[in-house]
Amino acid sequence: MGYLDGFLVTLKQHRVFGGERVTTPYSGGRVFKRGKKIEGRDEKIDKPERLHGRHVLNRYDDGMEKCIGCELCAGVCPAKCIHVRGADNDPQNPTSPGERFGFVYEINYLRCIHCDLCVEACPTEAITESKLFEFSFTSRSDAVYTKRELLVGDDGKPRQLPWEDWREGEDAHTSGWMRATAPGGDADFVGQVGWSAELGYGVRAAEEAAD
Amino acid sequence: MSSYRWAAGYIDDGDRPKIVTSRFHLEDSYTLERYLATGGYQALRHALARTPAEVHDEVRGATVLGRGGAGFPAGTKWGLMPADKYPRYLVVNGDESEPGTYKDRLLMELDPHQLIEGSLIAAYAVGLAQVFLYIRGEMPLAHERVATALNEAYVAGYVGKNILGTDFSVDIVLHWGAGAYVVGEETALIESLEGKRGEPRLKPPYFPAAIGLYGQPTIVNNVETLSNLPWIMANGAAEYVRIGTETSPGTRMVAVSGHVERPGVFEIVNGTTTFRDLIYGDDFCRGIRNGNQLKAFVPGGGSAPWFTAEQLDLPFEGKLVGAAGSMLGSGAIMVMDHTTDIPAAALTLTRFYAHESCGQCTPCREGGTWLERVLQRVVDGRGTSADLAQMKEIGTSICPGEFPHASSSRHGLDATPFPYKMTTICFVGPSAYAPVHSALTLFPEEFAARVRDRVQIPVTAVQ
Amino acid sequence: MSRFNDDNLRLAKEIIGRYPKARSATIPLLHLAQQQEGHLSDEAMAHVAELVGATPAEVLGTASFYEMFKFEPVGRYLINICGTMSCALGGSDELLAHAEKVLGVKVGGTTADGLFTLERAECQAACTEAPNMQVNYRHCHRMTNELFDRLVDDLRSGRRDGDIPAHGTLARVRQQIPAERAVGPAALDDRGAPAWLPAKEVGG
Amino acid sequence: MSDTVKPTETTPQVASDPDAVSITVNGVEHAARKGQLLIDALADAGEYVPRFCYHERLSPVGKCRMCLVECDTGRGPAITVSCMVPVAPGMKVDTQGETTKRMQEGVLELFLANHPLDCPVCDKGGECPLQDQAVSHGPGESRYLEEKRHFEKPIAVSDLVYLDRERCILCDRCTRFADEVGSDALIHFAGRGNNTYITTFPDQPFASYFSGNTVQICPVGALTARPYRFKARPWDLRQQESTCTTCAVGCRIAVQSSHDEVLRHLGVDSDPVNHGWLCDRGRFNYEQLHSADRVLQPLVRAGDDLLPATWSEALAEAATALGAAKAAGGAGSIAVLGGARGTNEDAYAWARLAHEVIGTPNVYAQMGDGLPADLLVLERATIDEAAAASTVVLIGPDLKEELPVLYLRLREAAVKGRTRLLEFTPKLSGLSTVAWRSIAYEPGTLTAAIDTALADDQIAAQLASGPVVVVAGRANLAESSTATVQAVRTVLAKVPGSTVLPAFRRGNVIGALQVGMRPTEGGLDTRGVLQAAADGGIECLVLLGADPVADFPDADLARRALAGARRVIAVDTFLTASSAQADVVLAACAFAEKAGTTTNIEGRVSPVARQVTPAGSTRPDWMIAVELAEALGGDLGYDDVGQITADIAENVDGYTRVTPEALSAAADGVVAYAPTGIGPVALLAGEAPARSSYDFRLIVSRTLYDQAEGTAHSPSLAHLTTATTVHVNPLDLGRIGTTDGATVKLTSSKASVVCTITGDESVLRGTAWMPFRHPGVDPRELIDCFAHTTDLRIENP
Repeated sequence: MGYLDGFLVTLKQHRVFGGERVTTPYSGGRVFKRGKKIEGRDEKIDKPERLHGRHVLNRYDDGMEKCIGCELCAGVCPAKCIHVRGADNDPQNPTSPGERFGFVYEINYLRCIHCDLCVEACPTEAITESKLFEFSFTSRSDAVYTKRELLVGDDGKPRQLPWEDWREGEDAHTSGWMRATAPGGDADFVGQVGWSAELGYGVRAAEEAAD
Repeated sequence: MSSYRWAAGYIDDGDRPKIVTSRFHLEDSYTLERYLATGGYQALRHALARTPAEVHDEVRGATVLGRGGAGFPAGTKWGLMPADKYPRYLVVNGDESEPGTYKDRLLMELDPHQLIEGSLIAAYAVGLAQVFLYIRGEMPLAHERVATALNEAYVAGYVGKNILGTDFSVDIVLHWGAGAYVVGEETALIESLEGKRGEPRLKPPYFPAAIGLYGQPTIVNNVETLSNLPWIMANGAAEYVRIGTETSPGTRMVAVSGHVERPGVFEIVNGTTTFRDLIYGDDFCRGIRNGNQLKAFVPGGGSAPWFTAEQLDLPFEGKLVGAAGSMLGSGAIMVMDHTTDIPAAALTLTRFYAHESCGQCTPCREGGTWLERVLQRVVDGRGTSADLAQMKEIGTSICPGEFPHASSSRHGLDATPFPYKMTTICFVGPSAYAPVHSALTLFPEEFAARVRDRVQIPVTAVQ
Repeated sequence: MSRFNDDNLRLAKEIIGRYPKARSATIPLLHLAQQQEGHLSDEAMAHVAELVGATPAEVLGTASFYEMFKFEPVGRYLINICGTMSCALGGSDELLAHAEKVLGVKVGGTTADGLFTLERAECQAACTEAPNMQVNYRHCHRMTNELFDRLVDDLRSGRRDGDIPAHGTLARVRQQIPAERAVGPAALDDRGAPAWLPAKEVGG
Repeated sequence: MSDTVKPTETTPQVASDPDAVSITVNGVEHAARKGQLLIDALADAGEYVPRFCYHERLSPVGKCRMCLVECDTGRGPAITVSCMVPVAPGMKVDTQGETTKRMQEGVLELFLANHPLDCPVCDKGGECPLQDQAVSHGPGESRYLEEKRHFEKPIAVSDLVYLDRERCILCDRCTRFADEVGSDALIHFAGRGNNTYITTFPDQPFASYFSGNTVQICPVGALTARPYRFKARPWDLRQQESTCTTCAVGCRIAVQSSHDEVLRHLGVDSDPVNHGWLCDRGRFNYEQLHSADRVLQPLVRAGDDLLPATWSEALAEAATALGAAKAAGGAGSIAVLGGARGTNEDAYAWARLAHEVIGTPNVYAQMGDGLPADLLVLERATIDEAAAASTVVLIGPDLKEELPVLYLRLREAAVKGRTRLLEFTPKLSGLSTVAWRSIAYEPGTLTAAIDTALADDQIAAQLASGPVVVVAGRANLAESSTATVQAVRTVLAKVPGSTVLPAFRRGNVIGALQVGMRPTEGGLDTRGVLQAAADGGIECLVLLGADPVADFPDADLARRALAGARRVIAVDTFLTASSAQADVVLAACAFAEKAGTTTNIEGRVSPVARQVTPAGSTRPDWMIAVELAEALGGDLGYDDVGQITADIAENVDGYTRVTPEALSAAADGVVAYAPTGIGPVALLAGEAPARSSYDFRLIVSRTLYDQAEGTAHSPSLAHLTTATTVHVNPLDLGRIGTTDGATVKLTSSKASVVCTITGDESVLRGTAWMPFRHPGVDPRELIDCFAHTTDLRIENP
């Protein structure tokens, strides 16, 4: 199929040309009427349970950072939007358990495709995705989230940036993440979904495998 | 000397030929005076009157099987040295540590001159420039007796420069070990003697006879092997092969320990005495203690796969025992009666070999300890049936393929003959697995019960 | 005082002189150092290394391979109770439990008075005399709880000083090679067959 | 017997090759080489056998048991350690069979039993043989439920290497390296069985010049390099092969960088040169690239200050200075010193600039601390030839300190018994213990010592027994360099047919000299230039990465020269003692920031790669030469470095084979023939005076970790330099009436300094040794570069 042929398919699907649109316009939960926002109806619609939003870097209960700076997330990232540098923990005042911690951690959201491979690659469940994707920015430097923006606060809640539209209770849904391999690495559970536990939000039971 | 019984463990009753223990009954057997009075150093004179080659032929003719465990004929071993490469060394292996074995200590404590004379005969026969007598460190009495004997022998002119006025000159240097079972392996012994960690060398490609101590041709002989030589020189190889069987001539020393009425060390005729004689015979151990039943016995030192009552009538002969699925090793029998807790008994041996692993090759270092830990868990009543399978898996990582075991009509098993294949450099790794394999194969029900009931029984069980 | 004293240094040099390569004397020299101090200090190992021409790390590597070398001070009497099969079948576990109770220390521990260190050992080549134990490597056969108690009493009161020297001293008799009788070490570059071998017989 | 009919020979053709051994690998016949180890023969046959302890450059030990295969030598299949067994005719090897696979899986599971599996935080993760082979040959999962071994970690076994005993698989590679190759058996196994671990002796760290190699050969992450620790992961490193220019051995290295920052050097196994080994200085001095002290842009003097300038300003300033100098004193009043730091291309462009555009004959690449260039025209030996010669005559410095990897090669040759070393040294060297004969001489008596030695029957017989290679270098900076030349000439006269391996030390000094950084007719060498400058005869002194104030053996003369030169232009990476005094500083690129070629001691030309963007606005030396020529109204005609490489091949005597094509085709570089146009140096007139019995004869030589700019600006190495003390034989301490560690006064004909004294058995009685360019007292104050030797009086202050 040539380049133009592909474009033709898209056009044919459009209402104007008699097709059925395959996507719905998304408004971020706000309800509009003729281009104007209706007051009092400013709420987000429910998102799928497995939606991948913007990332957070988690901490352990004692406040230690989970990130060990291993760069596996950066290595697996298909969009090459993650930059990590490790460093030696100060034994007297460690940032994370063990010898190594994530000294630099940056995600460029102009590139991120929210594929969640970083989350799957993470050996310590340090990086997870929240449900938040109502965020936009007007400068490139805002789009590059550093450790300062990504790391959750001492309460385990994500930091809310001015251009992010967080709603009541949404910050509690940062821990629910899943991956295709069981967290324990048990080969018997390969292919079955497992849920992690972090910051006291509880563990969900492993989902049954489809077959 | 109150803590020592001077002839501890040695039992001599019955009318058996004595080759190496002929002086054990004498209170002062270890003195030069007594040795000379009982024909000592006459064999050396005989030897010096002949050419070295004739002496070598005599020893070769006697087919003295090595008494260290492998059973390789000493005369043949000597002949493996490359021609024209000098100096050559003799290392006397007195690092006896195999569980159950205990004969070299007696030979060194009770008749050190016999060993010295044997070493001199070997040195003369093959042109050895120096003899190192390596004695296990944990045997200070043996060390004192041998040192005294050597000092006497030097002064009397039997050792050192121009022995007995001939141009035969050789030094015997006494060397101590410091506690490591694996050093009993001949290449590890050489490493240790070089002042290094006693880690066995890989053979092939090189055997010590070709490249040994300091890279020179080296003979490593066991204490008992060498102690036979004076008798052979004095009485002739023909006389020697008249004792015992064709394949296993002479006598050998056997220690029988464990649950028998009268444990002890015996010099037996090679190849003819059966295990039943040894365990039940009046001249030997006189049966199981308290009239109990025999459950199992280890026929040849801790490394050997176990036998049960079914194998009692086998003679103490290397080839036959090998075919039956075990080995004679260094001449030690350990007897377990029916009260013995088999998993716990196996653990005592596996723990030994895990502890004594030198650590250089992976299967032994990791596998031995892993076996010990799993077995410990099973013995402690915390094991699962997966653990039993796991132990066999670890075993096949150390010894791929079939592992030898005895036949068992109870379990409908035929014997798997010796030897085994192994992924390790020396026999310590497989030895850690041998007791586990024997116990699991011959007594699976005890492990099943242990895993099922999760109970703990003391190793000695009923006294 | 960790390096060899003058007497022992002389002895050490004599021992080294018996071997074709000095490094072979490592273990005997370490025993000598342990005899002097009761255990091996870093300084002693460094001195041995100097004498045998190895690096201290090599001497440490050798020393730590062998069980008899102790790197920390141990009691005057090192009690080793054998736990391998024959002795275990003969009741060594019970003996060990008794010893722990009597001495008031666990395996590996040293009594507060510095007299006894208790260890569990592997086969001591006295399998027919089970259960067997050693005090400073002197065998004690067919031990019972009563015999053990008596032995400990004897050791405490010094009644056994005659036959059981303090830890470190192995044999009280040393080999002495009279100078006029000594052949000397067979040097490695001495490539000829020994004098008594007829030339044509080489090859053995 | 006559009635026996022999069947026709059907042996395959390979049998006709006397060195071929036919083996069967998984049913397929393969011709292996005689004496080859089975593991290598299998690799040649395309069957990679997993291994951990086996390393081609170390003796096999067969400890890890990973390379077990089933091999049938006619007595049925037997388990065979493929790294220990040489191939034998008719071997039938099975690397794919059930037993082999079972063994590999079993051994790997056992390896992983106690391994912490902390790959995400391990520097080796991603390039780890244990990881790789666990995937390719392992069982896939571990069933080890027991508690793993625990050790304290990480342990700094040296200043540069960390040890993690939990990850260690006890393969014996690092310990074997330390013992067999590096000669410092300072790390060793301790403990036994399951408690075996690697250790150093308490308070005696693995302070080897070669400790970094153990990190590279460790098959797991047990040994990691402190400078690289947690800096990057293997998958985000880019790498190029290059050649180290820290010294003149020219080790092949892989330069690795991430995010435009050089983070690691690895040794590349170049058979003729370094066998994969590197010294720690070459391995870790990449840190200088990112030093905050780098000169990142041109500087121009304004009064007492050097102020940043644009390139056009600085070049114009430099051109003006050169023009004014030429106008004032003619081209002969301009001198260009240096060039050993850069590439051949840099040196060639500068040589052309100096000789053709400026027109001066006063050009020299050495700082008076090397040997006269006429050594280069002697019949040359390669490193391989030296390491295979029956005798190597060492006349020169302690190679362990100056050319560490050459030291490794010669040590190996000596230890393996291939080569006998006949060493003449003023002080015990790293090779003295393995030398066949180590002859110590007092400075000033070298030729006499050689005469005496060569008269010895045994030595004469040894020299006559086969090829002889003379390794010649500068043993003593406090002695005239012509003493060495005279010594070499003596040996060559007495042992005809011997060849010379010049042990010059500075990075590309041989390349610079060969491509033209040397005086033309009537030109001055460095000493001559400095003397002329001190006398006011130099209008403009150009320092091309040269630092005479810190490097020239006679400190006083160098100082006076810099003060006396009317204008000074420096091309440098750092503000050194000399370039800080310049009027114009042109900011130069460092190693790994520029491409080109370099020439090592044997004349081997190999490429240097540009791996990262030059720091700041720095430029390569050759580009600066081109632009300066342009500013002076000339045109060298180069737009890129490749043109210069081609130009060198075309125009430089001896470099005809060294074309860009030949270089890209040869993995190990191309050996350039020596130039012929260098005339013999004149020997210093007269004899060295006898030493009075009250005096000590001074020896000054380099150590590996001195205060060279590259070392001093690499934080991991900088602190390894020790303060200067004067070393005398312990027996001489009493004669002086002092004790070890006390302060003494040293007086020579030039100056008097106060210094701490150390008793050192490697120093001969009657001589005193001081390290060159160490912090504290500067021994160069004592040296008179016009004298044969330097004598000292040592007394209590």
